[in-house]
Amino acid sequence: MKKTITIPLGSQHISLLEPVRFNFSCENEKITDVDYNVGFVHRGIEKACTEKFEYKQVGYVVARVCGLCAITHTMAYTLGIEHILNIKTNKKIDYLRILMLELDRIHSHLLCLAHTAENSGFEGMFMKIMGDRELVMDIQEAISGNRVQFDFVCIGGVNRDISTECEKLAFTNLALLDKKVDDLIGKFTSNWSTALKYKNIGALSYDDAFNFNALGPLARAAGAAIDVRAESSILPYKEVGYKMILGQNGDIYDRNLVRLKEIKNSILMCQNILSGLTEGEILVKFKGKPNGESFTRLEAPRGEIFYYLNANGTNMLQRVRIKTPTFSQIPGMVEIFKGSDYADAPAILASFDPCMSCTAK
Amino acid sequence: MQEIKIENLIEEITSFYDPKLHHFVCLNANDLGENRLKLQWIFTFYNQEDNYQIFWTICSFDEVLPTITKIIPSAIMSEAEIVDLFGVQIKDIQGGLYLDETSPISPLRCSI
Amino acid sequence: MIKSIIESFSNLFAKSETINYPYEQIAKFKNYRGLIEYSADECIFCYKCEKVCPPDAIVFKPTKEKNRLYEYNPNLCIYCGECVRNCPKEDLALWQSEKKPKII
Amino acid sequence: MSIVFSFMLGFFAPIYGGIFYGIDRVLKAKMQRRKGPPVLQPFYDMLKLFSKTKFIVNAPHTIWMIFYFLSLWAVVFMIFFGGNLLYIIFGHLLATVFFIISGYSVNSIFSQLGSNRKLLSVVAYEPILIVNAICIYLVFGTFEISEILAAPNNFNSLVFTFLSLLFVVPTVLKLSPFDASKAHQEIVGGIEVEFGGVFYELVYAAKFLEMIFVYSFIFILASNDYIFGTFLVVFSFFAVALVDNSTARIKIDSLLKALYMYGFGLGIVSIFWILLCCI
Repeated sequence: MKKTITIPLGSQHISLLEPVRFNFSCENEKITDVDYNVGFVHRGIEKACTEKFEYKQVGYVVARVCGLCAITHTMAYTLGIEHILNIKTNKKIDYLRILMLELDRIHSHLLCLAHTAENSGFEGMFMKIMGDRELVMDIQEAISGNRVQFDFVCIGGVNRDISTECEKLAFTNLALLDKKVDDLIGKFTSNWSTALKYKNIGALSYDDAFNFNALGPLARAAGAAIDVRAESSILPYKEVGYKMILGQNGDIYDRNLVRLKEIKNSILMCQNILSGLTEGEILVKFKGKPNGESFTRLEAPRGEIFYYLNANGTNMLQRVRIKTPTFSQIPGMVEIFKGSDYADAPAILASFDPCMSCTAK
Repeated sequence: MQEIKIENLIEEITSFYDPKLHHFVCLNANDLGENRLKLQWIFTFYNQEDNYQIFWTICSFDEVLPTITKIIPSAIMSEAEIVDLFGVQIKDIQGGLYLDETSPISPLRCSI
Repeated sequence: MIKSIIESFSNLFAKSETINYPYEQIAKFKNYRGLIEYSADECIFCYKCEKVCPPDAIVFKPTKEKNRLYEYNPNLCIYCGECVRNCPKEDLALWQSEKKPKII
Repeated sequence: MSIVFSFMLGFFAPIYGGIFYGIDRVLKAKMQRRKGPPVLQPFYDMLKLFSKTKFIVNAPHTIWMIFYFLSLWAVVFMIFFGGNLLYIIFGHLLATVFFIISGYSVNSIFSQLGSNRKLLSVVAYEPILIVNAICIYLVFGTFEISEILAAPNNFNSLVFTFLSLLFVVPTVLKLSPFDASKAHQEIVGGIEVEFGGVFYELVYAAKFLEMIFVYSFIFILASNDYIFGTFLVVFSFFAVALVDNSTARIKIDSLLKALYMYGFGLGIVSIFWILLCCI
């Protein structure tokens, strides 16, 4: 007689935002083995970037890789192509770019927290966080004019300047959000049921974080100081008040706290940028066609994002390689699932903040 | 940048890679045409600014490449991807993670 | 848990955050990115907008006359505004309005 | 109560139960700062479910579920006719067992996991119900609901019974934190997952009957003081909704632990409290 049962999670399941399939082999709800399939949404974007679109348009194409970290994809591509074209941007452009990146991080982290709460059966918290998230979505909409696909960054600069009204709105909303995040930290730390659901569940040890190449909040919750923002000089993060936030145990509880504290740090950075914004051009003129290759790393809300670009002096790029955070973390995720309960699996999965359309591209 | 021979790949990476110091970003493949495939194993250093260590080699599509998943478990995704998208053969790595039977075969390969 | 209970209770008397959408309109922000509008009188037919448009939403159809016919598909448009930025006569020949596309 | 009135109450139980459920949903939406569905939403759902294709996974699956619904309805009739409390508890247990068997009769892994968990949660809450029935017997000297409802109010000695019943309500109604047997995000509703169309409507309506079943337990604690009884029901309704809104779902083993420790513990305390009150 077979001793294990197979529980499928996906490719369609209530707790999933995006299609991925995990097949859990369980012994009475205890997971012993995991099989995965991630390629349900392969759209051939790398191919389209090199064959259908010119290098000026690719920025808008790669934004469609993922809805949540759209701005990060465009930004990484733009920084890469600017490196090849040798464009030097001014301080104002850099600051506006960091502003949008950090606003993006705030809303992505809030979505992940909401999703984790929902997957552990905490509907009230889910609705609350999604309501709070509107504050930051409003800022982004006011600045860029679009709600989800911002299309804010273009080669040589940004598309729009920030108006005084937007600035005012951003300041009030960020101050409000700061208070709400403090409140959320209190609610996540002092709840009997979430403690049962999150503490020591789905833990990744410090050594495993390095062995499995964990990235982003997943690694930082385990205490591993892995953050591209600290390892890259491409954007002036240190000037605007970036601080590394680390957890200890690497369980869901720590991941939530790391995300909440990072939101606080991001709010601080946004406030610093908004108060220190100078006058200046928002677009740098450039000429010529790209020729050469570039490697760009950037910290997306979920972890490191990597772009390899190869151009050969024509309007078309020769190769675009996109490496997204979830892509390299899947073996680590599988390792975490082993040994935990199936009842925890949706919450653990949500706390990884996986992005399948990023992974399959 | 460091050029390596495909036969020495495992030794080179084993002697270089320390999980606590180096971060494996990805394995990148680039079809240069005329049956030449450029492979790049991209590493960075933790806590160092913009420091890349790239091992690269040029191989042909007929060769069976060795796998580095024994050393770096997370490389399996990159390797499975290039198996699917370029149609190269890597030892012990099966395709089908990104494409299925009805998809075009090795779409990122040059048609020349 | 107590904090959440107190908040849930106080929420009973708070105004709801959701909007009864089709009956109540959502407040739009200034400079909302809407439909691209075009004026044939001002256009100099450089076809730059057609060239830069990522999803090919703007197409100049060949006609028997000298100038081609401008065609815009709002369902393909991604509202990035790249065409407007590249237009030599920005705001006269091509501009971004705050209108929404019609729901068919 | 006249027989006709009791019969009407029992017969229309799925209807006004549906309205209670609608009110519950609006209340929960208000707690989450949403507008929520209209109060009559359960009936709009019903109309939609009636218009769907009648799809049966396999015959026993549906038949056991119909047994579940009918026996639950019978239990509700027994309550309104003032029947024996123990019979009512065991009748409800029988109905639940039908439901569990129905869950086991399909091949779907989610349905079977749901049955497993439902069985465990029954194991958790059934002793509490029985202990509380004993408490009610100790106070009123009878198990007959009609006699209990005629007896003078003696709520002081039933305080702990009431508290212990507050643990049973969310477990039977599958509300957070004790909703592991339904676990929407894990096992997609558990046993409910394989029903469709008209048959799902029966499962849906059974929820309203379960509501009437648990809240009638709370109502009879106030015996002949009907206004106080209504207050108790409304209070527990609010308390359960508030807790549902501010807790995450706990795992089935934590559920067992929590119910045995607090629910059953409070039941035992209640017995001693009643003995103390009698002295």
